[in-house]
Amino acid sequence: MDYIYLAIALPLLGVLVNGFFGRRMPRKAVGTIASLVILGSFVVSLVAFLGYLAAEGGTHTVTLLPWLSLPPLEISYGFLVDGLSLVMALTVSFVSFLIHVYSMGYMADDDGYPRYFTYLNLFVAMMLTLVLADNLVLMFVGWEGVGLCSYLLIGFWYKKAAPPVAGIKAFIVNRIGDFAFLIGMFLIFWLYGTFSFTELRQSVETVALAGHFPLTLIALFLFGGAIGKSAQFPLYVWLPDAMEGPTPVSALIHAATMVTAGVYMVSRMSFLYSMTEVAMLVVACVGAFTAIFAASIALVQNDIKRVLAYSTISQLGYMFLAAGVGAYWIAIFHLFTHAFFKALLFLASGSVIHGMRGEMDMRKMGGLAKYMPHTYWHFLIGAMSISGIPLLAGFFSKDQILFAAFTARPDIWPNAGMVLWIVGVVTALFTAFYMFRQIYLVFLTKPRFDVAEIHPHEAPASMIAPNWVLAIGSVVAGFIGLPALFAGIIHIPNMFQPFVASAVAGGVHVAEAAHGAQELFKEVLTTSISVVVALLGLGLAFYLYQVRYGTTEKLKKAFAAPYRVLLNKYYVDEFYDNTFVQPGRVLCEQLSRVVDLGVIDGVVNSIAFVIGAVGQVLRPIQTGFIRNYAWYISAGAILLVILLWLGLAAK
Amino acid sequence: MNVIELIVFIAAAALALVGAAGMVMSRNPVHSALFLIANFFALAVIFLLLSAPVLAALQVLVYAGAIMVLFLFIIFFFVQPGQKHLYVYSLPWQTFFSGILVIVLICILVLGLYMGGVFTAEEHVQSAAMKVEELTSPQALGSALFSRYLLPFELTSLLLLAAMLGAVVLARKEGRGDMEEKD
Amino acid sequence: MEPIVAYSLVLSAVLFTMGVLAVLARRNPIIMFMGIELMLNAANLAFIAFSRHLDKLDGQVIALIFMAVAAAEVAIGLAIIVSIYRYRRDVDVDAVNVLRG
Amino acid sequence: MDAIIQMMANAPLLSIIIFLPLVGAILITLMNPAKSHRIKWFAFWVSIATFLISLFLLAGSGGFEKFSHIEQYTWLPQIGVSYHIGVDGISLWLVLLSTFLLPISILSSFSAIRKREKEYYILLLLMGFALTGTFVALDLVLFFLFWESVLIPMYLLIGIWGSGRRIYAATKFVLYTVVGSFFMLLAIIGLYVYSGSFGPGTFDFIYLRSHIAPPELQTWLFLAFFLAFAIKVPLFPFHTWLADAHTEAPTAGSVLLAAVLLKMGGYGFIRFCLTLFPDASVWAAPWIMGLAVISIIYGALVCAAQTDLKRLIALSSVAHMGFVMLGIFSFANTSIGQVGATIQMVSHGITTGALFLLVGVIYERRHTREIAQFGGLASVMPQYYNVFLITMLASVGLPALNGFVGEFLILLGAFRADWALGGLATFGVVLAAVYLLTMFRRVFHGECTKPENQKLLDLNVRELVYLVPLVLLMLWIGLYPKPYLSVIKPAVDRSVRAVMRIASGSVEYARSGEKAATALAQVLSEDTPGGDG
Repeated sequence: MDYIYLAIALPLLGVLVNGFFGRRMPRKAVGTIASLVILGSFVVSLVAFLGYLAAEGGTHTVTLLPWLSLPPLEISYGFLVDGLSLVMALTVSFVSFLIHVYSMGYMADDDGYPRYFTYLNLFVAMMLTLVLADNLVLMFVGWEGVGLCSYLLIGFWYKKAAPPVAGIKAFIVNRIGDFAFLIGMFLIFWLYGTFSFTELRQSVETVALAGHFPLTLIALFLFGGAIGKSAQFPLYVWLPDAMEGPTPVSALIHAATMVTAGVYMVSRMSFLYSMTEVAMLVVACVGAFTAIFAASIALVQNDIKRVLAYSTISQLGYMFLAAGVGAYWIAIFHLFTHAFFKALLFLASGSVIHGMRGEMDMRKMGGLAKYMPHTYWHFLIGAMSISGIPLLAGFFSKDQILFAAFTARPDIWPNAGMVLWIVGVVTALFTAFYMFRQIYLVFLTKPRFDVAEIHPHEAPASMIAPNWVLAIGSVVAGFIGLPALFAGIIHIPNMFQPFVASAVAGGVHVAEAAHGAQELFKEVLTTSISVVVALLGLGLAFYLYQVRYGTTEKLKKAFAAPYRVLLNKYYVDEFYDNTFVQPGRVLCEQLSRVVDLGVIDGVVNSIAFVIGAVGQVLRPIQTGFIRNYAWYISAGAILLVILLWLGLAAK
Repeated sequence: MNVIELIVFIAAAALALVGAAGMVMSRNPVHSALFLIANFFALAVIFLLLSAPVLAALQVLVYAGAIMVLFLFIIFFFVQPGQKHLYVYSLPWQTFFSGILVIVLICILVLGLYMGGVFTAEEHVQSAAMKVEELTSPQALGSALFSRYLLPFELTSLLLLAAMLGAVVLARKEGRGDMEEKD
Repeated sequence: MEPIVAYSLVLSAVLFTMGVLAVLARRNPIIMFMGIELMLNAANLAFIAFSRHLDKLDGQVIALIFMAVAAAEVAIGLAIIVSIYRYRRDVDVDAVNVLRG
Repeated sequence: MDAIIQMMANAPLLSIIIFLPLVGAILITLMNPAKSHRIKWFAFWVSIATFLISLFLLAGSGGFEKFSHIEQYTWLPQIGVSYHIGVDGISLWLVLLSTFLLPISILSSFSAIRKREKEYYILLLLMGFALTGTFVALDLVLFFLFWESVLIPMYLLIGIWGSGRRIYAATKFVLYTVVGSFFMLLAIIGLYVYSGSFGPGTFDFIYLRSHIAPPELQTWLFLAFFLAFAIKVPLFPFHTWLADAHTEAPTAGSVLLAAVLLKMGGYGFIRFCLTLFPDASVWAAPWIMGLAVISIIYGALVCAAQTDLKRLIALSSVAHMGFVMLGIFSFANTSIGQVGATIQMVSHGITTGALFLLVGVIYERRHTREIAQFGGLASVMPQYYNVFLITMLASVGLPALNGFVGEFLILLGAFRADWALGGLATFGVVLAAVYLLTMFRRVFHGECTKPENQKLLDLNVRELVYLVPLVLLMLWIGLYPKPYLSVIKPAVDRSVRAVMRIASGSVEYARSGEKAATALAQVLSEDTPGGDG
C-alpha cells in the first residue's frame, strides 16, 4: 500500500482548510470536513490493512522524500507498514473519527469551534506520523507534534486560568522525557549509524550486543521518553492536570492514543529491549509501580475526570508491565482494548458533564442513571470492561498481562514475575473498586444536587452514537486476541498475536501461550484469581456505596492520615513544586539579578567606570587654555626628539 | 669667510638677537613689532651673506614690509596701549615652565648641531664658481620655480587666494552674515 | 662645515627658541603671533644655510614658499584675532578656553 | 529568462549586491526629507531589488563547495590589500538572509519610525551594505572594514531611534564590540606580519589559509579573533551588551542585530578562526564547547526571569547562539554539528527576527514591553496569536519547524564530540520550552482584563506581508531543508576536512617560503586548479 501517507496527508488537508477558512465557514461544514478527513484516514489505513493481509506479511516501507540528508545521516519521510503500525493506525484513526463526531455535538456552542477541529486534525496527523514513521527522527516529529497538540488542546480554553498552565506543565514534563529520548537517539546513531527501524533492527540483531551496557543505556534513555509521554512514574504529573482540556480531548489524546505512544515506542524498539534484561526489568517495574500507585490515588478522587486520568496512568502502567516482561503484543493488545473502553469512559463522563452543566465533582452527582440512560450504559460497559469482568475486552487483555507477568522469565528474575503479578492483581482490585465507586456515586446513589435547577439531560444523538460504537468495541474487541485457554474452548483463534508479533521481537523472552498441562493450569489459576478480584472490587463498591451508604465517612475518619495522603496524590505535585519549580524560579531570578546584572554586567560596567574615573582624574590637564596646549605640544615634540635621539644612539 | 663678512655677520646676528629679545620682552605690542622688524632686516642681511639675494630682498619686502605693517595696523586699530583687560588672566607657572622648556630646547638644539658635526672645521670646497653663480642668481631661482617646483608654486598661489578670501570673510562686520555665532 | 653656515644654524636655533618663548610665555596674542613669525624665520634661516652648504637651490625655494605661507597665515590669523576681539572685546588668549575638557 | 540568468551569472553579482544599498543610501541623501513617503518606498524598492538580484546567486554556477562569484581587484597593493570577495556554501545563506531581512525590516519601520525618517532609511540601507559585505569579504582588511562599518549605523539606530536607555545601550554596544575588534585588528596585522616573514605580506584569506602559522603563534592569534567573535555571538561571559542593545533598539534594529549581526560572529568562527588557526581551534574546542553549553543553560535560566518581552527574546539569543557555537566546535569527529550550526544561524535569524518583529507590532500599539501589561491577547488579536504561536514554537525547536533541524544536527554532532556536553546542551531544549511557553501564556492566555488591550487591532496587511514570508520559511526549512543542507554541507565538509588535516599534522606549517609552497600544494591538491586558490 504505497498510499499510506494519505492517512497523514488527509488530516493535514483538514488542518489547512479549517485553519485558513474555518472561521468563514459554517460550523457544520467545519466539523464535517474535520470528521471526513479522519474517516478518510481510517479508510486508507483499512485499505492498507487489507492489502497487508492479502500480501501475508507484506511488511514494507514507503519513502517519499529525503528530509535530513547529510551522509552518513539519512532521514527521509518514510513510512513503515507492518502489523504493529497498522494496528496503531487503525486504532488511532477509528477512535479519532468517533471522537470527532462526538466533538461536533460536544463543542457545538464553543467559540473556538474551528480552532478546536484544526488542532484535533493536526493531532491525528501527528499521531499517525508517530505510528507510521519508519525512523526514529520522523517518529520524534510525531512524538513532539502530538505533544504540541496536547499542549494546545489542554489550554484550549485559554481564557480560564488553569488550562494554559496545565498545558505548559504537560509540554514541559513531556520535554523532560523527550530530553532523555533525544539522548537515546543520539546514542543509537553513533553506535549503529542509522535511525531507520529496519536497518537498526538488522544491526542490533547482527551485531548482537546483548547485555551490552550502551544498549541498556539506549533502552533506558528511550524509556525516559516513554515515561514522559505515557505518563509513568515519576513524570505522570501532567496527565491529571491535562483534564483541564475539553473532555473529548481527554478521551482521544490523554486516554486512547497519545499517551500510548510510549508503549508503542517500546514495542517498536522491542528488538532492542529484548537484548537487555536490566532495561526490561526497569520497564516492568516502573509499569507495575505506576499501575498500583495511580490506582491507589484513583480510589479516593472526587473529580469524575481525575479518577479516569489516574485510571489511565494505571492502565498504561499495565501496558509497560506487559512490555517489560516481553509480552509486547499483549501490551499492544491492551493498548487496543484500552483505547475503546477508556475513550468510552471519557466520552460518557463528557456526556455527564455536558448534562450536568459542567459539574465535575462526583460528590454533587448521583442518580443520573434515570436522566441519562444511554450514558449510564456506556459508562457501565466501560467500567465492566476495564475492571476485567469476564468476556469483555478489558478482561482478555488484562488477564493476559497478568498471566505474562506470572510466567515471566523465572530463570532470569526469580520471584520478580510473582511480585509483578501480585502488584497487578492488587491493581486490578483497586481498578474494579474505583470504577464501580464511580458508577455508584454518579449514576446510582441518590442525587446530591438540585434536580430542579440543573436539569440533567441526556446528550444529543451525535454524542450518543459514537459512544455506542465504542461500547460495542469495548465488549467485542477482546475476541480478536483471545488467550489460548479461551481460544481452545470457543474455537476462535488468536488473530491479534501473530499479526503484531511479526513486527515486534516476540518469542525471545515472551511467555508463549500455554500448551502444556502445567501452563494451562497456571492460566486457569491466574484467570480465576483475576475474575475473583474483579468481582471483589465490584462487591466492595456495592457494599460501601449501595448497601451501607455512608460507611465511607466512617472509613475516612478511621484512616484519616492515609486518606489524606491519597487524596493529595501522595503530595508529589507539592514535592516537585518545592524541590524543582520554586527553587528553579528563585535560581532564575537570582541568576538574572545577581549574576547577570550584578556580577557579569557589573564587571563590564566597572571597567567602564574605572576608565571614566581615570578620565576624570586626567581631565584638569585639559585646561582649555591654548598656551597650555602649546606647551604640551612643544614638550611632546622635544620628548620625541630626545627619544628618537636615544634610539639612534642605541643603534 | 673673510673678515668683513664675519664682521657683517656678527653685527647682523647681534641685531637679530636684540630684535628677537626685544620682541619677546616688550610690554607694548607696538614695540614688539618694531623690534621684530629690526630682526627681519638683520636676517635679510644674513641671507645676503648666505648667497641668497632674492630671498633677502623678499624678506625685506614681504616680511618687514607687508607682514609687519599688517601687524602694526591691527595693533593701531584695535589695541590701545595700556588696556588693562588685556593682561587680566594669567596662568600660574606658565612662564616658569616655559622657561624650563625653552632652556631644554636650546640645549637640545645646540647639542644636536654639535653632534651633527656643524662645528667641525672642515673646509668647504666650493666646487665651482659657476655653482655660486647659480646659487645666487635670480634667474636660476626663477627657472627652478617655474619648472621643477611649478606645482608647489601654483599651490602656494592657491593658498594665498584662499587666505585672502578667508581673511575677508572672517573680518567682515558683525551682523552681515551668519559667520559669527552668538551665544 | 663652513663657519658662516654653522653660525647661521646656531643663530637659527636661538631665534627659534626665542620664538617658542614668545608663544609660550606671552599673553598677548599679537605678540604670540609674532613669536610664530620669528620661528618661521628661524626655520627659513636654517633652510637657506643648508641651501648654501649643499649648493642646492631647493632650500631657497622652500624658504620662498614659506614666506608665502607665512603671509597667508598672518592674514588669516590676524583676521581671527580681529573677529575674536570684536566678539569678546578682549584679546587675551587665556580667556578663550572654550576647549576646556 | 535563461538569457537573464546567464547575464546575471556573468555580472559582478556580489559587488552589485553589496553596493546597491549603498547607492540607494546616497540617492536618498539627495531626496527631500519632508517627503518621507517617497523615501520609505524608495528604500524599500532598493532593498527588494537587492534581494531579487541576490537570488541570482543561486542560479549561477554549479555548487558552492568552493568560493564562487569571486571578484578580485587590487586596492592597496603596497601592503597586500585587495578587494577580494566571494561566496561559498557557508556564507551563501547568510548573504541571502541579510538581503532578505533588509526589505522586511524596512517595511516594518513604515509606521514605527516617525522622526528623522530620511536618516533612518539611509542608515538601514547602509546596514545592508555593511552586513552583506562582511559575509563575502575574502580579504582580512576588507572584512575588518565591513565588520566595523556595521557598528556605525547600528550605533546611530539605537542611539537615535531607540527607547528608554538608548544612549547607554548604544554606547555599551559599540564599546563592547570595539574592544573585541581591536584585538582582532591586532591579530590581522599579526597575520600580515607573519605572512611577510616568508613572502610578500598579504591580508588575502585564500593565501593565508594555505599558509598556516605555527601552532604557538596560532594560539595567540586565535584568542584575539576569538574575543572579537565571541563578543559578537555572544558567548557566555560576553553577552551583557546584547540584552541592552536589543531591548532599546528600534524594531528593525533589533531584527538586524539578532538575525544578522550575531551571525557575523558565528560566521567569523567558521570562516576565519577554524580555517586560519586549525591547531588552536582543536585545542580550544572543548573549552569553547563548555562555554557554549553554559551559554545555553545560563541564557535559558536568565530568560525565565525576565519581565520585559523584548529583553526575554534578546536573551534567548544567548541560548540559541550557544547552540550554534556548540555545533561549530563539535567538528572534531563529524561535520554534522557544523552543518547544523550553519543552518541554525539562518533559522535563528528567521525565527528571532520574526519574534522581534512581532514584539515591534505590539510595542507600536501599546508602547510597552512589560509582559505583565498584556494577557489575554489571544482573543483580541487572533492572527497575531497564530503567527506568534508558530514563531514561538519554531524558537522552542519543535520538529517540522526550522529550529529543530539545526538544533538536532548540532546536538547530534556535539554528542559525538563530547557526550556529556552534548547531553547537557540537550537539556537546554527543555529550558527553552519553559521560558517561551511561560512568556506566551502570560501574554496571550487568560482573560483580557486591561481595557487598553481590549481594543487592540489585529495584524494589518503590511504586517502580514512581512511576517508571512518568514513563517513560510520556517516551515520550508523545517519540512524540507534539503536545498539548504545540500549547499552548506560540501562547503562545511571541505572546511572541516582542511582543518582536521592540518591539525592532525599531515600538512607542514608555512614557516619558510619553501614549506609554504608545499603546504599550498598539499592543501590545494584536492581542489581543481583554478578553483579558488
